[in-house]
Amino acid sequence: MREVLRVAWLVLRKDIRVESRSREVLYTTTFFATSCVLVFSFAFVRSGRPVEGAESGIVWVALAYAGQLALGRAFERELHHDALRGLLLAPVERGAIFAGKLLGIVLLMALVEVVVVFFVALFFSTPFFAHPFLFVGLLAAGTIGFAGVGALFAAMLARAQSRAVLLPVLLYPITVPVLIAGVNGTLALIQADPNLDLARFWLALILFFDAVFLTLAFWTFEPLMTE
Amino acid sequence: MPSTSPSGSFDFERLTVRGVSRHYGRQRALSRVSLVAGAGEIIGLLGPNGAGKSTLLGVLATLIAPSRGRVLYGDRPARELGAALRRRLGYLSHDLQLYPELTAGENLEFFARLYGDTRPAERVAAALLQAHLTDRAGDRVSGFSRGMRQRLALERSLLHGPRLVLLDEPFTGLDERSVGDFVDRLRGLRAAGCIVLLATHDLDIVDGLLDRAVVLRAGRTVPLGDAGGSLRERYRAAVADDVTARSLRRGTARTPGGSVGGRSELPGDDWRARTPSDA
Amino acid sequence: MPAMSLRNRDRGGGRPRRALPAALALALAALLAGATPAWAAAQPEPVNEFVPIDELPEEDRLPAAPFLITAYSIVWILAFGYFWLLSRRQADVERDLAELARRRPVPDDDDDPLEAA
Amino acid sequence: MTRMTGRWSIVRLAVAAVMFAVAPLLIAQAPYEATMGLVAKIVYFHVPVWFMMFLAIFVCGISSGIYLFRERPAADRLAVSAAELAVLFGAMGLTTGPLWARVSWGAWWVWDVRLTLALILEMTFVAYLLLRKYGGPGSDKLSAGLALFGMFNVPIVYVSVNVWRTLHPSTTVVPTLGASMAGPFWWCVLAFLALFLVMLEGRRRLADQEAELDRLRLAYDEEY
Repeated sequence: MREVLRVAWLVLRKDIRVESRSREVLYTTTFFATSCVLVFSFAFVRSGRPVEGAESGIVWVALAYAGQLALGRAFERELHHDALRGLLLAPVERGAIFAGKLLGIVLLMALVEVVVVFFVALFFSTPFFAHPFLFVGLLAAGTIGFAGVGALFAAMLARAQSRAVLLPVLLYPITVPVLIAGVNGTLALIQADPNLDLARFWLALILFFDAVFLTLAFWTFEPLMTE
Repeated sequence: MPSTSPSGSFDFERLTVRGVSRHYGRQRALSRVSLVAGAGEIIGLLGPNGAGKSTLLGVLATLIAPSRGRVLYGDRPARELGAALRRRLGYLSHDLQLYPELTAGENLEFFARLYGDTRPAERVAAALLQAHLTDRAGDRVSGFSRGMRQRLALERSLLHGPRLVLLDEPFTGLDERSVGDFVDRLRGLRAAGCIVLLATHDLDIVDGLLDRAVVLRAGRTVPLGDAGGSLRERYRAAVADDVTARSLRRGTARTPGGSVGGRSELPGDDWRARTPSDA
Repeated sequence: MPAMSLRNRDRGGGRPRRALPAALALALAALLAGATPAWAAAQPEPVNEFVPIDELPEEDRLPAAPFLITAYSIVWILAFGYFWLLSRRQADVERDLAELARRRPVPDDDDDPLEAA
Repeated sequence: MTRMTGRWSIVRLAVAAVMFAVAPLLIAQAPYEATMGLVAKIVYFHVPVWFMMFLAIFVCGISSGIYLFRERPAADRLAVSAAELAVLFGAMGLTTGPLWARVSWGAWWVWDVRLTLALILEMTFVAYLLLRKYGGPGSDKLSAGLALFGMFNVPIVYVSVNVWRTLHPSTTVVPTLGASMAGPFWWCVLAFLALFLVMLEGRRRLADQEAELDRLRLAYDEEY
């Protein structure tokens, strides 16, 4: 197990260093997410007031689209100079490589989320931080779940044709529970009289989703990546 | 070189490839390729683009599973060995597998640690020296010429002292001096007892270097005559023979109504393929 | 070689018989697809002394029969369509197999000694 | 394609056909469900179709898992057949569902938990077929991975949609059917099961033949 953590940390550190050098995916994804927020606010604001509860939907949908973009771009780069096969050649547990890549994407999406939540809070003056722990917990669990399934599909699609269009086609039907739980959990937090029990239930559901699909992804990464 | 690897638990002296075929859907990438390579040998894989050289190297590097046939490392298949085998494999792919955003030193350090070396400084320095890139250690690979990247990528694939070294078109983009260094480096590997497989177009460069050569055409091995003359001449002769042999065989089979082996052709005559339910 | 050709003739003869199940399926399906709605329509008009359909206002309640018939026929059309699709693809594959066999003798690959373990 | 399987599939086909012929007769005599009236009769087709869809998803998921971890091509062929049937029966469910909803709740689509679950699963397995068709070489393994994920997703989606919104009478509608209704209902379920098995077997044999065709073509290429 220590070996898996060591390798995962190594891959994560490499991804952070590579990303910090070019910051290409970070800037493009953050800008894309902000433009999503703008577009949605035009759609959901009527006579100055946002439609009741639209804010949580906007946050999560902007997050999902930005995540999908980041996933596609991150693996595109690995494919470009065949680096992914270089990693698969290493004499290590291949699931550890998956874990390292996943953590890199979760970190990236976390940065994007900070910006998205800031803008939504600004535009709609929503009390996101009335219950900060639950809210951050929902976001974190949702991101890990979404990025977990997304990273596996993106890695797997790396060698398939028309992968850019296939990623969302595969990703959204599977991650529907995360989006439902995320949106409704956040809604329960920011509505007039926040319903904490409901929010906790949704958080528990996302954590269950994470547990199931991360183990499944960790387990199937090896057979899916061998041609 | 190979014996000094950190935890060289598994090692092998011989690589055996028996009847390996690989198909992608209906295209056939490799068809019944067989070869044997022993320690201290440099074997050339010659052939036009798309002949299956890269696929064969991919199969030997355990990245691609053969559809049929077996590959034995020593006397054990890759499936049994897993990570221990990968520790003894070095693969220089056509796309070099380097991170342009990282510096030369960082690239080597990452892969050294990935292969299990917790204090890679000394090993990285030696590799940089070998690649004549010691002064460029801190520069990003994105600023490097093709030749410099090629040298760096070769050292990266040899960092962990592999037994089997697979090189895919290593000479592309190298200037005269780098080619000379590269050939010396390969001779050093041979002396150290490595098994080297080299896929290339540059017949003249490898003419004196190869112990043996295998010609691949459309996924099939073609016998290379060992009559005198340069490698290029023998290669051209082998390809010419193959072209005639295939058209002969293809010719008899296709003539409409022509008999196969002298018998009149009945519909489905002596078709022995079995139905799927019995297969 | 006679035994071989006998078997081929048998297979050659076999082709129309293999198409039979597909044809049979189509005929039966067509019969039933037609029969069910016609039969359902002939039903006596349901006398409705039960509790009227809940909370729906009176004028909004739709006669149920056409929906029932459409639902049944949709299921049948989809099933029938899939059978038809299957038999068409089956015919294509069989045609290719026969054509491939006719064009040239092909070695039986299964006796390849180095068969993967 | 030997004669033996030919006859066996005819027998099964006849059974399915007979069961379907009898189904409407039984349905007609069943008393009207108190609150829904005649439209409830759709349930005799609408619900068995769900059962077959879930069965197909289950078969596809398990055989995909076997293909991934045991690398048996025969399992993959079964998975493809099951996936196509999952999409087919899903389509049946998603067309009869709204018909029932239109009459009983006045709207073509209601966010009822099973309709929504069926919609999501239908999208998952349409994605499976899309990936297999457009993914290029190697996409068979990828779609097997997706099918495995799709199968594990069923309970989670069900719970999340259920808590999110449910209009449908609770899932116990099936057991509350009166004894006189249960008879024809289970008859229809068996009829659909027979239909499902015939289709699965037919599609699987087709997949076997296509694999045989590929093998012959490759053998030909290798020879010449």
